[in-house]
Order: sequence, then structure tokens, then C-alpha cells
Amino acid sequence: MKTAIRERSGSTIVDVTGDIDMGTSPSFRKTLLESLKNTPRLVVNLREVLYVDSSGIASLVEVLKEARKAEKRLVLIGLNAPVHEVLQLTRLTRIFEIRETEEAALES
Amino acid sequence: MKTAIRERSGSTIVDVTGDIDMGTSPSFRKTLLESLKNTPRLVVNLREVLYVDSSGIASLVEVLKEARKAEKRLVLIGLNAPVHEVLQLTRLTRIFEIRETEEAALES
Amino acid sequence: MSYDKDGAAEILPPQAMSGPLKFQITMASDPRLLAVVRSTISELAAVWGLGDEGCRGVTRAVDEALSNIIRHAYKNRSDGEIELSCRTDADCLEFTFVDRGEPADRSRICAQPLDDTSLCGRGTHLIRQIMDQVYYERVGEVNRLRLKKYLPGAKRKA
Amino acid sequence: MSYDKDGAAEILPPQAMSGPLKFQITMASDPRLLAVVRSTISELAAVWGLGDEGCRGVTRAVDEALSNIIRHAYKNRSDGEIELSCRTDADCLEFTFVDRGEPADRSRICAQPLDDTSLCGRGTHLIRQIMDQVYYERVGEVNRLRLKKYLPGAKRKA
Ligand SMILES: Nc1ncnc2c1ncn2[C@@H]1O[C@H](COP(=O)(O)OP(=O)(O)O)[C@@H](O)[C@H]1O
Ligand SMILES: Nc1ncnc2c1ncn2[C@@H]1O[C@H](COP(=O)(O)OP(=O)(O)O)[C@@H](O)[C@H]1O
Repeated sequence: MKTAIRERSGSTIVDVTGDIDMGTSPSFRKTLLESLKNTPRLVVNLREVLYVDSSGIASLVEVLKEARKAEKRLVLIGLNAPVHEVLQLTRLTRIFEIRETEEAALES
Repeated sequence: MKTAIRERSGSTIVDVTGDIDMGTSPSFRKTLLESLKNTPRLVVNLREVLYVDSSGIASLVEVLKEARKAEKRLVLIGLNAPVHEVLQLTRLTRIFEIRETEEAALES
Repeated sequence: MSYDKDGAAEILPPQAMSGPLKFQITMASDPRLLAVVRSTISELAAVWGLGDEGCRGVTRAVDEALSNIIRHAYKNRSDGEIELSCRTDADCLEFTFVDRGEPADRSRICAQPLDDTSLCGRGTHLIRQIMDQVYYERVGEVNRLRLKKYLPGAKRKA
Repeated sequence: MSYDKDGAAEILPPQAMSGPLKFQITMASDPRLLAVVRSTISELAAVWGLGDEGCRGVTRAVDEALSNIIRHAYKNRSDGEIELSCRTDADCLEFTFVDRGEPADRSRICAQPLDDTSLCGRGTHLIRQIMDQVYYERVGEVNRLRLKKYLPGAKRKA
């Protein structure tokens, strides 16, 4: 798994590539938590991610909690079928703010 | 591995999908040899093939021999990098008639 | 513990299969190997004739089970050994995991309610949602976990 | 027989690796499992830090070696057992195959000239073009085949 960080329209966008599993979720978590510090809106682009395990889900939940505490926003974009599936299986689709595209995430 | 057979401009085109290995090359070989009987030019489209092992190469060589014997043509199209690599490793790139596209195969 | 679930609709019949196929992996308890096993199981499930969603499901169940063994049984040590045996019958797929780590605390498995925002406890739920039977036992010094998935239309035996 | 070859330029250094990783497969001699093993080895090679071409190379060598065992050692029987152990050191990757089939006729390995239009005999050539060392031995009732690939920049020991 790799991450790349960009700024756009006052938001921070993290582009993620590769699987998020027990081995890679610690670095995924760290990148998101650090990026969240410096932005009012963190957009996580998962278009190049085909697998997220329960530890990756836990990382996303943790970042969401941090965002809420700091009155910031976390938006997930580009969810592939397998990623959407695991959010459904864990009943978290309604807890996260999910958008199709980067534009939609930045508009709202 | 799956094959689909079409006719176009007096040629027979076999579209192949999936890996050609020891388990699947017998049916690959059979399809090509049978298709060759009814056409002056057999075009084998390998665009959806990412692996060909030595038994698949042997099948192609056998079909080429049959084609030469019957004064027919065998044209390979859509070679992906791994398929091109194995033809190079076995020094067969110059023995086969290889074209980029279906159009190029039918033109010449 | 044993668990039974209704509905295996996402799994297609094993058209490609004609008899049982032996396939076993012996591996270090190293998280870097999880991607390797996912790729193996996903392809094996395709050979067994499962559709895309079925392949993703069993791959996820196997991945979560391995992660739990690495994390809980071997306490994140990467030099433990895990044996994963894959077996198929006419009516089901079965994965058996054997490790020599700590025994599992059964009361903690599926102990977290889903649907909340806790930071852990989802792995065992995912496994049970996907698989039809989850059976754990301690046998001497080893842990044995068995995950079973019935194929659609197959008779379910306990 | 033993064989050494120059040039391993297509293989990149194993950036992802920090220590040896145990990974072993025990499988039926069934051609349906070849796709499963290709997918495993290709991902394992990526974990080891090989580039795309390097991954494709070792995957091909392993696939051709397994096909030979199924075809020649087990005479196309699909109920034989093959053990494939994968190992990595700082300087090389090593694959060891063990089977209980017929012994190999050494004089026929790489016996066909390449560059012609014969209908067989390319598998062993491909293996030797890709790997740096190919070592076959009969030990009691078993055949053992070892394929070794040095990593670029690594010192070669015989
Ligand atoms: N293979 C195992 N060995 C030992 N304990 C386990 C194992 N699998 C699960 N457990 C126990 O079950 C609990 C719940 O597991 P799980 O739902 O996967 O969530 P998490 O791993 O995030 O805690 C774990 O915290 C652990 O106590
Ligand atoms: N694992 C093996 N066991 C027994 N014999 C083998 C094995 N591998 C290769 N051989 C022998 O070497 C010959 C050449 O093998 P190869 O180059 O792969 O071509 P092919 O399999 O098409 O004959 C085979 O015909 C066989 O006699």
C-alpha cells in the first residue's frame, strides 16, 4: 500500500494505492491521522484499493472519530465493489460520508 | 481459458480469453486445428491472454506447421508483454506472422 | 464453538470441479504473506467455480482468520507457523487453520456488537457472516480453526 | 546437473524484504492448480521486491517445473503429491520441488535445440533461461528439483 497527499480547494486529498490489511493499515492510519491535523476536510481516495480488512475499517473509524471531535470532515471517494461490500458487512455505510468523485466531495 | 470463433472478410478469427497452460492447451490446440480446416487464414487474437506456457507454444507451432502444409496462413494478434516474452525466450518471434491489430491481420 | 447461517446465495456451483483437490500452505505468521494468501485463495475459489463475489467472500474470511492468528495466537510474532488446508467436497468448501500459539479466549469472539464505532472486534463477525460454519478447538498444544461454506443447493449437515 | 547463467538484470532488489519468509505449498499433481500456484508465486515475488518482469520470470519457471513433474514424473496422474518450498535469502530466491514420481531421465533435459519447430522440449530451456541454477537429484524414492535465482548485485556462490 502507498499513499500520496495533495491539497485542493482547501481540502487535503489522500490517494491510496494497494491493499489495506493487517500489515499495511498501521501506516494507512498514521498518514490519515497526520493529514487530518492540517485540514478542515480530509478526502480519502480509495479508487486504487481493492481490499480493506477489518483493521483498515478500524483505522477509518478511528479517523472519523478524530474528525468529529475536531469538527472536521472525513469523506471517502472511489469505493470499489469489494470495499463497499466490507462497509456493508460491518454496517458502516451510513456512518461514513461517501461520495462518487473528488468533485462531489469538494462541492458539498 | 475460453475461445470464441468468428468469421470476418473470409478469415476465421479465434478470440482467446484466459491462461494457456498444461491444463488448457489441449482444448486450445483442438479449437485452432479445427478452425484451420475451414479457412484460408486463421487469426488468433491473444489480447485477453496473459500467460502461455511451453505446451501452448507447442500448440501454436503445431498449428503453424499444419497451416504451412495446407498453404494457409496463421496470424497472431494482440500479444501482451508476457506472451511476447515467451516467444522471444523460445526464439520464435520470427517464425510466426505477428500483427498488432485485427485490421492489420486481415489487410495483408 | 459452532455456528450455522442461512443463505449462501452469492456462491455459484463449482462447475470447474470434478473431484477433491488437495492444496495446503505452510507459512510464517508474517503479515507480508497475507497478500500472497489472498491471491492464492481467490484463484483457488475461481478454480472451484465460485463467482466474483463468492471468491471475494472466502478470500476475506481466510484473510481475517489468518490476521487473528498472527495478532492474537502469535501476539504479532512473525516467526510462528501456520498451516492452512483447503478442501472441497461436492457440497462445501472447507479451510482448516492450525497454529501453535496461545489458545483463544472464546468469550471474546464476536463479543463486540456490530453497528457501533468501536476500534476493533469486526474480524470474527466478518468471518461468521461469510462462512456457514466456524469451528474452533484446542487440541493439545495446537489451535485448530475450521471454516466451512456450503455450496448453494447442497444439503447441510451439522 | 547444475547450471550457472550470467545476467539477472530483470530482477530488482528486494526492497520489501527484511528477513527470510517461510512459504510452502503441498498440492495434488492436478493441472487445475497451476493457475493457483502462478498467482501465488507472482504475488510472493512482488512481496520479495521483484519488478513486473522478474515476477513473470520466476512464475513461469515454477509453472514449467510443476508441469514437468505432473507430465513426466507423475505421467499425468492428478493424485500425486508435490511439495513446493519457497525461500529467500539476502542474495537469492530459491524454489525446491519434491515429488514421489518417476525419476527424470537427465539426458533428455534441454536435449532439444531451441530455434526449431519441434513440438516439445521447450520447458526445461525456459527454466534455465530464467533461473541461475537448476539442480536436480534423486534422493531415495523422491525427486528433488531446486531452482535458484540470484538477485542483482548479489555475490554468486556455486
Ligand atoms: N485465532 C485467535 N486466537 C486467539 N484469540 C482470538 C483469535 N481470533 C479471535 N480471537 C479473540 O477474539 C477477539 C475478537 O476478534 P476480532 O473480531 O477479529 O477483532 P479484533 O481482532 O479486532 O480484536 C480478539 O480480540 C481475540 O481476543
Ligand atoms: N520433472 C521431471 N521428471 C521427469 N522427467 C523430466 C522432468 N522434467 C523434464 N523431464 C524430461 O526432460 C524432457 C524435456 O522436458 P521439457 O523441456 O520440459 O519438454 P517437454 O516436457 O515438452 O518434453 C522431458 O521430455 C522429460 O523426458
